[in-house]
Amino acid sequence: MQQRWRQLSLVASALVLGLPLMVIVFALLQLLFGGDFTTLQHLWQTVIPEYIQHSLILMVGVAVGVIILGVSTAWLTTSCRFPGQKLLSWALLLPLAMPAYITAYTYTGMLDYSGPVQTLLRDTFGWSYGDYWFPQIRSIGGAIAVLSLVLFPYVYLITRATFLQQSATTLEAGRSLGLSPWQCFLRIALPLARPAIVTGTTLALMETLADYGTVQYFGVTTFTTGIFRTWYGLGDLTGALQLAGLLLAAVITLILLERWSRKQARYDQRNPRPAAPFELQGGKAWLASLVCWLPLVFGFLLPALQLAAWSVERWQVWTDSDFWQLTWNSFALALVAALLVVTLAVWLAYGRRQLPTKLVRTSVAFAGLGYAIPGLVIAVGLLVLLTSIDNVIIQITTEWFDYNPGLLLSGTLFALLFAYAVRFLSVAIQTVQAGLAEIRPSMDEAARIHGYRPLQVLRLIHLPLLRPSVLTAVILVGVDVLKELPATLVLRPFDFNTLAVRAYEMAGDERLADAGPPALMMVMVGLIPVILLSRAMLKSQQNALKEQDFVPVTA
Amino acid sequence: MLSLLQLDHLHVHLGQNAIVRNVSVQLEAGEIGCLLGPSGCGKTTLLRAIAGFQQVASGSISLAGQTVSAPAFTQAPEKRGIGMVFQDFALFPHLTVAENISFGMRHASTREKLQRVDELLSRIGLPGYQKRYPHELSGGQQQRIALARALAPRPRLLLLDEPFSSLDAELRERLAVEVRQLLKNEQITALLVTHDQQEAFAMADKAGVMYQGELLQWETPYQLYHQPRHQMVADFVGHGVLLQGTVTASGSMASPLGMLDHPSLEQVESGTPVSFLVRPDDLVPDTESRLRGTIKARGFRGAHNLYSVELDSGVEVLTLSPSHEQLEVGSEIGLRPDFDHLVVFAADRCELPSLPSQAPSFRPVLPKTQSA
Amino acid sequence: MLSLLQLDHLHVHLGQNAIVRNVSVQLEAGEIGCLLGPSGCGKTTLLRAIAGFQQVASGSISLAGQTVSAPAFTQAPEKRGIGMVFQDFALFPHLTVAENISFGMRHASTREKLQRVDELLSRIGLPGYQKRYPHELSGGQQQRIALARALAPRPRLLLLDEPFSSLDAELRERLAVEVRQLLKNEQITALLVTHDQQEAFAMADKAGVMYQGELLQWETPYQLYHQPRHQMVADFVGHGVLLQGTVTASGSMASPLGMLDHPSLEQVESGTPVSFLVRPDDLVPDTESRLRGTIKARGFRGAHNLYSVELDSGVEVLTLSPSHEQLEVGSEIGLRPDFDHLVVFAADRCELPSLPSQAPSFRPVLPKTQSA
Amino acid sequence: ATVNVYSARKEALIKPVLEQFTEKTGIEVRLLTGNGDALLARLRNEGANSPADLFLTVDAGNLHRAAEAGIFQPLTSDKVLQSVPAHLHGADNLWIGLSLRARPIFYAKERVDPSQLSGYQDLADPKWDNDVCIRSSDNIYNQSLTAALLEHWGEEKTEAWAEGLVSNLAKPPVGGDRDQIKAVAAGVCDLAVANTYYLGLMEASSDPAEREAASKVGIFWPNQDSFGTHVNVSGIGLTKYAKNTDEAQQLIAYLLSDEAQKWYAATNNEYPAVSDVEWSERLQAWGDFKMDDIEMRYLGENNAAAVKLMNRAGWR
Ligand SMILES: Nc1ncnc2c1ncn2[C@@H]1O[C@H](COP(=O)(O)OP(=O)(O)OP(=O)(O)O)[C@@H](O)[C@H]1O
Ligand SMILES: Nc1ncnc2c1ncn2[C@@H]1O[C@H](COP(=O)(O)OP(=O)(O)OP(=O)(O)O)[C@@H](O)[C@H]1O
Ligand SMILES: [Fe+3]
Ligand SMILES: [Mg+2]
Ligand SMILES: [Mg+2]
Repeated sequence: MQQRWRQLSLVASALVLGLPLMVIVFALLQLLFGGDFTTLQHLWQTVIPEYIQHSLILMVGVAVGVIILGVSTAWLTTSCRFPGQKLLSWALLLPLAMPAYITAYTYTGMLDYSGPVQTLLRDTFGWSYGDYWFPQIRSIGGAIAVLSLVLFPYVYLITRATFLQQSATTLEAGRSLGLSPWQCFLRIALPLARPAIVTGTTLALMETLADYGTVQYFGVTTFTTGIFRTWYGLGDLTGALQLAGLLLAAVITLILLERWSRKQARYDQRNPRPAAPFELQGGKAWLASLVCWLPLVFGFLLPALQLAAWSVERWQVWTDSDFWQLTWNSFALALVAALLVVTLAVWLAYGRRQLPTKLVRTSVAFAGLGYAIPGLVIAVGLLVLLTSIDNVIIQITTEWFDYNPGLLLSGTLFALLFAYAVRFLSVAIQTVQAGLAEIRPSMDEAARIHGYRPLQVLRLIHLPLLRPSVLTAVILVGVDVLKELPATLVLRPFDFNTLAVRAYEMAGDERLADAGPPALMMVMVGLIPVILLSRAMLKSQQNALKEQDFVPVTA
Repeated sequence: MLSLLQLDHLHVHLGQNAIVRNVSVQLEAGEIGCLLGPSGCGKTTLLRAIAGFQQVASGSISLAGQTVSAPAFTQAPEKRGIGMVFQDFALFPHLTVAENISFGMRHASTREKLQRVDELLSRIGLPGYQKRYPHELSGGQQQRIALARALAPRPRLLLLDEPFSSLDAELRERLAVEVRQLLKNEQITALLVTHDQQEAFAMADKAGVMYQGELLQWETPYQLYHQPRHQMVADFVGHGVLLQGTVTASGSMASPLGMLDHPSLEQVESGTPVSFLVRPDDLVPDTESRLRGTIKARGFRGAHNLYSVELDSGVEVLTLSPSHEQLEVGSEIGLRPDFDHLVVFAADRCELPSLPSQAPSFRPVLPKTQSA
Repeated sequence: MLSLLQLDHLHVHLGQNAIVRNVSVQLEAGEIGCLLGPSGCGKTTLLRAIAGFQQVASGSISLAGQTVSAPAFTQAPEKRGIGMVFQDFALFPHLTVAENISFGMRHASTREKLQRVDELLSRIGLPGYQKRYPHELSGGQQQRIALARALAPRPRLLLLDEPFSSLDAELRERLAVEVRQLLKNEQITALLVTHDQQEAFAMADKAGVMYQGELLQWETPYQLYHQPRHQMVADFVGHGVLLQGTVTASGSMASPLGMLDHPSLEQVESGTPVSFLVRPDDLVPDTESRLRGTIKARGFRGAHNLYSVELDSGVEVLTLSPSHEQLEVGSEIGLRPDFDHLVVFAADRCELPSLPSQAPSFRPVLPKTQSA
Repeated sequence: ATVNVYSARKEALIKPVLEQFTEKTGIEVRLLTGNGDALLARLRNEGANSPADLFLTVDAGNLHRAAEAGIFQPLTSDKVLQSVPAHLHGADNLWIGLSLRARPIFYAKERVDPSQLSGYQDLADPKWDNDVCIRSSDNIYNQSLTAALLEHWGEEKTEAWAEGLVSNLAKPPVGGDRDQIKAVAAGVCDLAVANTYYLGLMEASSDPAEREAASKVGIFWPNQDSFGTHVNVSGIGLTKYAKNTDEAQQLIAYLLSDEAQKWYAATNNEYPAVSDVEWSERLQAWGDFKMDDIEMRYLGENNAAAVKLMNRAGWR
């Protein structure tokens, strides 16, 4: 009986979070049942093949990029010791704090034909344009590079959390079967971290799919640019929603394919003894350092320096009280949203673990699809939903109480928080789920047999064991909310601005220097919690290792 | 009086497979039950169903008269008041030994907890280990902590899944006695899975053998050993070999061991082909005996050697002999049958079912088995 | 010839604690060695040091004459050609049974792998389980897969950490024989940790008992049982009770069991206080005997009952009696000493060291132990 | 009293003038900025309960869609209507223009003689093969330009023009307007299409490199002999369910006042919608030119057709 209620509440909360997606599904259904094909037909004939091609290239490229960058850095910083490893282990999150389009702007500024690099080349060698070959930064390759640099921390963070929990005995079993540490990594650690890697990559890809700013700036036409072109250019919102529906269908197929390929395999390990790290020396240590520093330098330090330069140029802003108000708005919003979203995610992910019925699993999966859909589309879906509820409320209250409360849901921060929940739930759920998969089910059972109810078990057993994953989720969602733009633009109330909106408005008018201070502030606001939380993660890792003595096998 | 634990024609499925089939068990309050059975026969699955981790496909589970599991209904595990020692220990890696043990004592004061932890730790031979983390313990030590954790809250029913498997013989025996005492003192009913028949015999009030999901017999350990109701039980418990014979006259049987006389044969019709159980201690080495064979293999067993002997008729049997009387492999030996109990089955039930998915069917054995 | 495995005064520390102390072991190629010892004495730690997962604090480990571990040097585990069955199995949860087993066969062709997997699966009694995942197996099944995985690549040295602990007696025995055969066939040297003395006796060419990090004796199983060099060994192997006595004349001793004559006492000076080992099979129930006692407890052990008897002198001893001769607790019983081997130690070594962190010190036993 | 404004024009480009209005009249202005289409969607969904009194947006296309969506009510004040030329009114006076942005051709002063140029049709002339830079057709500026040409030239000619333009491109249509101007300066192409205010921003930039680039390009005002240089509009309308109609009308009137027009146009180097307001110095320096006085609603009506046409022509 109680189980049924629990199931019902899970499904209900998942469905509520998935409601804005319903609007898209509805548009698609409309199409199926004798809808208007003219827009889609035109698009099919002219641009969609290209959208698909570009989107695919972009996704494959970004997937390869984030996996290489994320997994290598995660493995090096967890299982090896080398100079700078501690600093790097949290600093590698930083690229995430950088909005992708800002990074895109900085690199374009530097590497474009009119930028300092090419100008210098021309001036030094007396070349003019066309005399020399230089990679075109505004290209699909450039977009892949920039998105990989900015998004690899997803893979890094989530994979790192599982590497930290990986059992020593499993790796030792590999070595007793004749595998070198490197082979152990490839054949055991990597496949075992697969849910995490896939999760991180899926998030990066969903973000890529939903990205508008970067690809648009780089002139790469993708499905998402197509959606907006259809909406803005053709003035056809339904057509745009239909395209979004196709996107959604593609994402669902992808996810299903991956789930299916995992089959029955499980990833929890029996012995929780964490693995001993390798002490790297000499050339290997330098190489490891280099491998970790490169993505940090290109993904964060260079763009941040550029931002800093702009900020110095526009120093007046720092004395503006408006600007500090923006900062506070952004920070508070990100914090509240992150806590809210992660709480929801834990509730859903844990519920799914406890009651893995088809119904619950499907509805939770559905609630987590929002990340792949461009934020603006979600915002519009939500708008339709919330305003119609609001209108009903207003109608009722005016009729019965002769009182007009105004737009309670759509006109307040509620709408924003709701939108963030829909959009970023996936980030949190997937991160938490990757962590949960590492906890043996017998832990749950051992706790319940002692008379604890599921929620108590969650508090006593799972949350402590999940700490790295939950903190990771908080960081990811927080930083994402800080950067979030389209939904914030559409749904925020009057006179409420955030750093992201300010940076975007400036950058959108190609006033890059003015975009510098808010972008830098965004990075800094994101930075502080990132450092604090990753400290906490590091500490929980060390706790587990405290009494443990290592075999510092020199690799 | 109501039984504390009652399983009623229980069936449990994992995926498509029927893992537990038609199991009925009764345990009175305070009794200790013991499940034996080959690896993979469904013991753990049965315990998990009792604990409430596994839905039942048909039949029911009752605790103190109240149905807790039925096909459409599974009471939540935390409401059952059951303790469990998991086969893989399932210690909480983030909690110390003391925190692990006191985990289930939800309503106890800190002092009570401390006291109980101290008491249990010294009972299991690990005093002073309060502050350790599970990964700082050896396998056997972890297992003992798991045991202590299950005992600490004094559950009304305790399920133990091979709780002593990682312990050395001496400790295991001592602990079995301690635990039995503790269970009896604190009036805890227990169901124990073990692979150690000695342990089962030593601890259990009731015992049973599971085979491919079915519980073949559920009686006292003595009955299990001396009056097995089923060939599988006879075969599984105590190293038996089944031989063929034919009853020739009332109380007499022609067999590879020669003519055997036994009161339990009196009820069997003359001419019936039967199979009967021969345990190593049923055959005594005797240089004078006419029954002779060749030693095929010798195994040192501490106090005894276990010899595998091929009789002249080609039949292989086992026998024990004190280990300082070294008999060489290949040498001849005389054997004297010395049956205290003769366990006889209908001969056509002699083949063991070999397909894992095929359940053994229960045909009643022809003569009612008896003990002398 | 060089030994395949040689441990030379090995010390291993975990954190501050010296877990393995001064262990020296030698195993010739193709031999099977067996480690016994109470839970937590350092057996697993020793195996892990041999495998290369644990640094040694002093002493050395050599494989076929080549030093692989020394205080400043640890050869990487994968370079040692050692296989290991882990106490907690450590199966790869993301791989199927077949993939797990063939994991270490890196240079084999797909066909070879398939064949080896099939062969090993049928040997361990799990044919057709290729496609399962570890979590779809019972505990005992998982353990057998871990065994097969370690056997598959035919390592030159195999370390087995309680590889049969989750199996039922019958399977365990069968498997022990199979594995022994396989090891001998494939010329694999093996070091086995087990808690089952029967198993140790059945499998091992050499055996030893570890106690609090020290290896007390390393000889043949027969010597371990009948000629223990240390009280701890005597105590640990085969259910012994140590009693006090005084040698009165050449070959004779006054003891709680009365005057005992035994050739092994001839070398001991008259008047020496000694302690000697009494195993259950050394005392035969005999209604006529003058040595009498009261039954304090009875344990059913299948073929036998194990009785704990308090002699009139207050000393408690154990004895065995066939299980159908039911003697009641509280009743009187007569016992006849029947020592085939008499194991005698200096009397002052009678206290067992009780602090876990305190090592037993080895004073040579006074009379050289002997067997009759 | 307050008035609530939804604005697609960015905060920095409108907030100061609104603050001046508040100072003058004491009427509080609450502002919500955002993307034009998204704000429109919000307005539509909020319906009668929308708090917005005014909707301010850039581009004729957006204004047209807003008018079509029926969220505006006609403006009635004669003073307001008369201060702005008729072609900058929405149909039925549903909205009114506030400023104009011109989209001429830029050329490399070093390499191009402006006398070779005549108008937008040159961009498709094979003579300029591999010499033209223009941004993506995703951009509303290009969509409006094409929509205007569609009205002037008809579908066939415009499509041929778009195809010719695409084949003349010196580089893929990427980057913003400023990038096209810079590309001309860097020698990537000889001609570029961009809005003038970007040149203004570059001329006023603190970065010497930008100022230098700006100095290398000249403005050519196309089609002075025919329909004139393409201009687009930013405009404002009174929402249908406005609750603060008076205040809103006061604000519109203020935005069309001399003082506001000057500032409003000058901050972004746009041209004032009210004809007799004096241009800023920079605009005067660029010179006078003939603006296309096509009725703005055509830009909106033709927008979808223009996008489809560009899709077909392969203009990405
Ligand atoms: N990380 C550690 N720090 C300190 N002591 C440890 C640590 N790990 C294990 N020990 C101790 O080392 C001793 C030996 O452990 P080991 O695992 O070798 O025992 P074992 O002989 O294999 O026991 P079992 O038969 O129970 O498996 C144990 O007493 C254990 O408590
Ligand atoms: N998820 C599953 N799907 C299908 N079969 C399963 C699954 N899990 C376990 N089994 C099978 O169920 C049977 C019973 O398993 P169970 O764990 O109850 O055995 P057990 O009697 O406890 O054995 P052991 O003594 O080895 O622990 C085994 O044969 C096992 O292979
Ligand atoms: Fe612009
Ligand atoms: Mg089991
Ligand atoms: Mg061990």
